[in-house]
Amino acid sequence: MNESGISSIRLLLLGAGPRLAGAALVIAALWAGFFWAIATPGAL
Amino acid sequence: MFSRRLLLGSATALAALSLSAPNLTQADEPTRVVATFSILGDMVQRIGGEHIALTTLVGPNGDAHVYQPSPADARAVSEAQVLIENGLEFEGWLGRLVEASDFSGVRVMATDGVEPIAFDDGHDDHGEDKHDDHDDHGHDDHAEDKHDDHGHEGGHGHGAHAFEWAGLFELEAGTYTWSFAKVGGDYADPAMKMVILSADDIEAVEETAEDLLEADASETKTHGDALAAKEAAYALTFDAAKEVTTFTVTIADAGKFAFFTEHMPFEFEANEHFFKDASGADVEPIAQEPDVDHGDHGHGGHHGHDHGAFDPHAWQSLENAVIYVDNVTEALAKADPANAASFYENRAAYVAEIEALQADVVAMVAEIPENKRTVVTSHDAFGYFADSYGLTFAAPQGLSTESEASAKDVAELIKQIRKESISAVFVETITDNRLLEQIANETGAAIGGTLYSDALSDADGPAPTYLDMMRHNATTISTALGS
Amino acid sequence: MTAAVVFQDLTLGYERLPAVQNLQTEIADGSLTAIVGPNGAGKSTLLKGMTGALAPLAGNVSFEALRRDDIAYLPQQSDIDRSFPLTVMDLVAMGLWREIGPFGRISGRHQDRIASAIATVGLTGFETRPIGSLSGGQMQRTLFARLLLQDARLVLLDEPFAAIDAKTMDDLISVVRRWHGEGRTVLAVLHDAETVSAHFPQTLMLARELVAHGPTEKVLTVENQFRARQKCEACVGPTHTCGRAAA
Amino acid sequence: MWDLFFQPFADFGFMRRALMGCFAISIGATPVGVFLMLRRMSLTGDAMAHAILPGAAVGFLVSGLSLGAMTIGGLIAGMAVALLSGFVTRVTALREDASLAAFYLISLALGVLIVSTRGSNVDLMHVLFGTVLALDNAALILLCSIASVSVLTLAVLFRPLVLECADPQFLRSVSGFSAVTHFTFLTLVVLNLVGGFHALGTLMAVGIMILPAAAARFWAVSIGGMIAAAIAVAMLSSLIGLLLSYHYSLPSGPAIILVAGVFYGVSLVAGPVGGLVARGLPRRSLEI
Repeated sequence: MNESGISSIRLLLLGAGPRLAGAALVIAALWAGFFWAIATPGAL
Repeated sequence: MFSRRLLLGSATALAALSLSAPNLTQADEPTRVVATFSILGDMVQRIGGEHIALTTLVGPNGDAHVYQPSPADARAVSEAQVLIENGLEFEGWLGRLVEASDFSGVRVMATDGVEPIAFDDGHDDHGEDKHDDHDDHGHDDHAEDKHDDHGHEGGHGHGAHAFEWAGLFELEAGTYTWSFAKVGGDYADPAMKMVILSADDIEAVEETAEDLLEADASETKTHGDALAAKEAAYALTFDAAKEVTTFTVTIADAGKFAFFTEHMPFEFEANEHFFKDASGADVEPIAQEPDVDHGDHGHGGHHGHDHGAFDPHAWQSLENAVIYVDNVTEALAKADPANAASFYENRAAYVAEIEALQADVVAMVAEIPENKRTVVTSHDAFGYFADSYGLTFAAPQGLSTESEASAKDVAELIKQIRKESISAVFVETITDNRLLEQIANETGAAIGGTLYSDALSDADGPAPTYLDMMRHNATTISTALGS
Repeated sequence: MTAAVVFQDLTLGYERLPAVQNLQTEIADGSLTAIVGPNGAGKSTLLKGMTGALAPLAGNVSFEALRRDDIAYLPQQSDIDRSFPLTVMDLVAMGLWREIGPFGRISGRHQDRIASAIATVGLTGFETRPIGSLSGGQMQRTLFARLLLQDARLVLLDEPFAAIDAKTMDDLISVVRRWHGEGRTVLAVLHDAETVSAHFPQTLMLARELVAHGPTEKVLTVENQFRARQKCEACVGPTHTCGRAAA
Repeated sequence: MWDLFFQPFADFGFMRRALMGCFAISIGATPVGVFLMLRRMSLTGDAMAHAILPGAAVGFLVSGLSLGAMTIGGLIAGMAVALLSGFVTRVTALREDASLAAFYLISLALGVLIVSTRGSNVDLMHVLFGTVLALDNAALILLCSIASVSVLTLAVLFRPLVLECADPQFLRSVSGFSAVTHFTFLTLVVLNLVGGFHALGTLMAVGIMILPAAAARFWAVSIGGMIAAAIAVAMLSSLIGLLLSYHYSLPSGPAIILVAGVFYGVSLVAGPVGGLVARGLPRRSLEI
């Protein structure tokens, strides 16, 4: 098997700091989406 | 499976017959009756009063669409003398329950004689069609029409005839087989009379046939005997030891023949058509009486009339309630002739209440401005209500609570609410109202109240009886939309 | 010479059926010991008992001045999920657990040590290969690289040379000898008598109970092997479960 | 283009909520699904889904269609089954799948019994089939919170979790994290299934957990890449499924899961990592 596919993200080698930072980014995006979703519709 | 409606026809006719000769078994103890769900149960209780012991399978606030019977239900059904169901495929689970419980009583479909609303998929079209239709007729006329129709087609009319069914067949010379099969382990009746006459149409020989059937003289025939077209009544007795009792019909000369039977031949159909020629091919009547409105019965076998094609929520119209009540009354009178008078008294009182409420509801709806008569609910349960009172109903969910809404349905409903400036939507007791609450949220419409569609409330609720329920629904709708 | 491991009347087993009975002996600190015995003699069970994965039914095993992470254990290959999407480097890097734990980062210094461990077992150039694509020999080299990084005082190897090619075996034996040279205590379950005699100064022969323990040339005798086979058959019953001799 | 893809979300709040609810599940549940798959525990998700059902049902009986009661009930039932089966596995020779099966069946039967004795006729399976079109603020907050907790926990426990899956013996030999990791992971499974049933119903929630993970197997070689691919597949399935439901009047839950199923099928055939097409191509030798 060669190195095809999505180039490997070496999560295992990352320390907790970068992992948490990544998680924080994802969570921030998620909650941003949440506020977008519950906002009263702009275009009617 | 044969048509339940036809079975019912025979039951009502027999009820009428037994009234004229009330010398059948008299029971001291109350008749055991099972009704499938709370609304029906309430009606049955009103008619039966203290003379019946009623079991209601799906109780208050229960959803009969998706009900799962318990062994206790099976026992209630197996002990029941009368089983009253709504029909129109409302109780999809009932067939299995009846089979599993060895039910041997009379199965009555309360919607027999109701003009069912065909279910077409867009709820919008559905609602609007009804609306137009309604405007053409006007409220009261419409109600009258229906009631009269019922008088002809339903139970009353049959009592006048000594036969329950007549069929005209075009036959070649030869032998034919007329069979009576056990359905659910028993013959629908132990015996019946039959007359075969050569005739061009049924009406020409109807009187002759009635005279023959009513006369005491008859030839007794048993399994395997031959029958011929002649001026005589046959008393056919069915062989309890056999699954199927057959008679040979011998036709000497080709022509048209009218067969008059004391009971519906369909109710003796297990898997096979009741009348076959020598080669075993089904022979269908070219005309029959009553001219049952199942055209497909004669042509395409006995399945698939009301398999989900009709809206089952027929009780949502008070006009239909009268039909329900009549069917129930006749069934009870047949099962317990000794108390028939009491049942008919109860019926009269109840129908008077229903008619009074009908007038109230019509008046309440009339107060709602014309352009506000759209009612949004959780599931499509109010087709008959809409039909009767000139309202349009819309719902994200289909006829059964089991269906799942699509984003398109929801979006269209929201568009409709916005376009028509609908101010209130209504939740239902038995369904999951989260979707409707979201729709209200999104459109700014208020929750106008809780409607009772498929089940009554318990005793402390606002709709413990059928009449309370109808009044509650009408009041809720007119209050929310009338302002 | 102090003892690294002391077995005191140790009985190990599964579901009350003892696989190792009343083992009473000591493993000297810094020794290189082979554990031999017929199949079913309880060799792997003994290693599991030493890692703590299996609680003793009776007696105990004690380590002189050793903590849990001073012990490195190489299980039989079947215990690892080879289909798991890990690279050689991922797996080797986990040998640093004692230093990085669940949360620590892998520093440049760590990277160098990973690279050197991979080089020691001759897998340079294979760092990003998924472990699922490795041959048996390559997999065993990878695991040895991880053991190297674990830097353990006591190394337990369960059949480390089973089903691998001769070249790999030679390379890995030199790793084992290097550990021995560094003063670590090494215990290896083996079944090949030649390997044992050639490279392991000490031997512990097991047949559910201790048969013999001491210098390899005194333990690995025909007589002992016969005794071991007899003991094993006597207690297990059906001969086919332990029919093969230790050599 | 705009009309096809964006108009529904611009016009309708329920579409935006549905999309975000599905995205939250994609972000929270899918990585858990990847680990379930890698641990060969894909069917565990299904078993756990059944295990939480009675708890949620009891919650429903106690306080109706209440988000809180059903969530807490589901969590309790799911955790009880997870812990008991894990405990039994660790102290006896019974394998995890067998003990899990035993406990979830007991849990299911107990739930049905409780429901029956309470005499409610409302069909519970039906009630428990949430619909993604009906997410209110509370439900959406719950879903986003579960996803957040899930992502954070995975970030913290990533390394031990990988080892617990790939080489549990090694993890046990180097640290005491094994048991903690295992039970934390099971908690995440339960938590995400409980969240999922509000939006998709219990069984559909298993679908969005497992199908994208199975598809991702054919796209990535590393665990990180696999998680990223799985989340991408799950989010795309949610988006496409919702749009199909909007434009073609299909029920939304099944549409989303079926789109994920199509992704799985396509990946199976065309995925670059071990897909059928990739397998058919000649490979260069990789032996030394």
